[in-house]
Amino acid sequence: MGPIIPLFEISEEINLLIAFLIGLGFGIALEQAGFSSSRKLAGMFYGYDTTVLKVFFTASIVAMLGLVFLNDLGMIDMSIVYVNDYYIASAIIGGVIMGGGFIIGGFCPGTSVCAAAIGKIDAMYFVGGSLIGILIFGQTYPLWEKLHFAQHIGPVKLSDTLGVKDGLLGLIVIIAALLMFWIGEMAEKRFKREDISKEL
Amino acid sequence: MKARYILSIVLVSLGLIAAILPQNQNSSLELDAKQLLNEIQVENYVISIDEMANAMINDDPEYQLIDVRSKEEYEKFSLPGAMNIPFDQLFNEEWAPYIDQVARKNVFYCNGTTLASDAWMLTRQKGYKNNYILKGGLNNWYTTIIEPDEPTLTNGQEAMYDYQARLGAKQFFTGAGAADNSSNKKKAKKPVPRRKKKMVAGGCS
Amino acid sequence: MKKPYIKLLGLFIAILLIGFLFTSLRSSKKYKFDMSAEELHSELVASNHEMDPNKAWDILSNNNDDYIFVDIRNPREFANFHIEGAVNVPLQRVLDDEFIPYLKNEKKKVLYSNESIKANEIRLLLTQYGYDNLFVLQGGARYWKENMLSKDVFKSRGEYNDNKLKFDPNKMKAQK
Amino acid sequence: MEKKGNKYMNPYLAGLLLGLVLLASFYLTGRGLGASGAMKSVVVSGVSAVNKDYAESSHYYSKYISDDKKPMKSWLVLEVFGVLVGGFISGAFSGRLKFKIEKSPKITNKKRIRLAIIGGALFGFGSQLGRGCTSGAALTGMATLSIAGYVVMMAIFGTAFALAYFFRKNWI
Repeated sequence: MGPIIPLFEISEEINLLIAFLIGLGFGIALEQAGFSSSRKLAGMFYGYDTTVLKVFFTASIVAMLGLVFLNDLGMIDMSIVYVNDYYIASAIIGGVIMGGGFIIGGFCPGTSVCAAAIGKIDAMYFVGGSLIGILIFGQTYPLWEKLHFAQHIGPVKLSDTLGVKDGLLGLIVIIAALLMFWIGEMAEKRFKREDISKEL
Repeated sequence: MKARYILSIVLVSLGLIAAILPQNQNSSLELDAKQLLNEIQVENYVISIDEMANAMINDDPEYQLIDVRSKEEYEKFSLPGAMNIPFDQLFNEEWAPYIDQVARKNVFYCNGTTLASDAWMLTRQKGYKNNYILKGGLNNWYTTIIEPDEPTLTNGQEAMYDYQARLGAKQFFTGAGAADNSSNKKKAKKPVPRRKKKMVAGGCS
Repeated sequence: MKKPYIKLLGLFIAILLIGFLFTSLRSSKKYKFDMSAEELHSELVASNHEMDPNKAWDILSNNNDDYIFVDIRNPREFANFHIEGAVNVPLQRVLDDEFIPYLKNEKKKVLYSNESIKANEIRLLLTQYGYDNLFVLQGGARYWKENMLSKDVFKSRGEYNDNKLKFDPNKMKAQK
Repeated sequence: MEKKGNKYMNPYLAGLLLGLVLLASFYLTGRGLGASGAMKSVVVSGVSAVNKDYAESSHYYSKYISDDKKPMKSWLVLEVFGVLVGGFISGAFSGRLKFKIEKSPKITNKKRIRLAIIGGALFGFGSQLGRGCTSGAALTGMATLSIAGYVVMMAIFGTAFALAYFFRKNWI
């Protein structure tokens, strides 16, 4: 039964090796998807390229379905799997700030590392900027400490809050995502930018 | 064919299957009926009186006797060094550090076998390890240690050694050196950190 | 123009069929407990499912049809000796489908093994697994053979009392 | 088209691949992916290298420093190192290794870099406040159906959409 490493108390070195291998897969998937291009990422918000939407939602749906099936087959103990801790204020405010960073900088941390790896100079500066941002947060932490821990809800799952099964919520998310894919593909036709698409 | 169509079909059908699946919670620690039945068959959870007596005489820190009878019975008579966890309080939070741990062998006992075996079944099914049963309980302990049957010649050498050991144990438990019953209730060994199932630390922060 | 839709529909139906087939095959292989350990614990505290050998003797001599004796020892032991009218359900196979008719019925099942410990554990296991009306013959086959069937008329059957302390702890100290 | 070497994978296929990587991460380690956490480790170890006493007295840095664990020898750092290598390998195979600055022709390189730093700083700051970035909070959180994941995802994309008009010159 999984998750394997915490349950079988596998040594730290193997854990780090697995981390590297998973990172390798992550990097390859991001790069192949075209997430190493900031204009492709930004295209999401202007409608000429909705790759971000497609990749992002397909990935989370695949993983979500995978978890549901693994759980049903008795292959994973979901009570151990990490569920993000929910602090209302910091999640929303942090998300808004990140959204601003996304549209201004054109990357998010994962994609910037991936883009920097293939020589995108703007991505390297973005990584540097992220480090500065984290440093600023660290230096001014006393100002945010209260906000950081305000309105704690805990690691709550949406399915528990709504009182539906994980699988049923999954189906709802899938249908919503498919609708978005459809809209996305229509938008790609509507806001076509041949000049940009050719360059990418 | 467009990739989106294939993807939509595959995802919707898998989503439908996922939606009708019953929601069950797996637990990596708790045993199911088949696993528990296997444990019962293997039967390596029983500790013989001789083994236990030997451990008690040597004050082996690996063993912790746990009396699962009621408090009154425990106070009337108990084995030296035993702590009392009355069966009806088995799952009280205060005892969790004692029965859910990986450092020592806990040996459940009662007068006969029923309560101890109940306690073992329940704790084992919850995935707790290192719990054992004293074979035959106090009654067996008495007939083995205090009133041992003298082996006849046909029983062989082994039985004779056992008998000698039992006589020694009897001396230990009843002889002049044995402490008074009231004072030999040694304090239970300190609980050790229990093996707790905790969520993986993750996320980005 | 029509063909791709037929293909997609075929794919849809195929995945659904395989999925349902798979889920229905898998569900028969689970050995999940009906009752949690805590629930079983409170049931054990509240009720007693021990069967005194003397009561069992009465049941047998009265040919009481409400009860059925279940021997959970292995077939060889069963062949050597068993209580009259008992059925043999070997311990390692109690969860098998073929024995469900013996264990899941309205009758009161009295389980016994050589001693009481195994029978008690199997009773707990089956109770938690969703079976009911299960009892444990105290003392098991050994006590039965030695005490209940004893030809020695001078040896009184007496009461089975393994759950009480059989010795006097105060006397033990007096031996000092 | 494939021969040109710079075409990307079908986004749905790439999503499937990414999803399988994420699932493998859950199955093997019980946690999802992340990126900003590794950057934080870099910052924390940098700060503690410069001034150890200060780092240990700070409420924020001290959470990630202790004698038995080094911030740089953490799961996320190794994972992000993997991303770096994986991105490079993938880029090399697809013939996309090239130093360049990507931007709209309407702005200068200098401006693009300035914006990248500002955007990075905002993202870095936000990821610390929001406990994770797009991968750690949104993607992973959505896969486990956690509320936090959906909230962060909607906040990020909602804000980006809302602000998109004001920054259109940078991209199109």
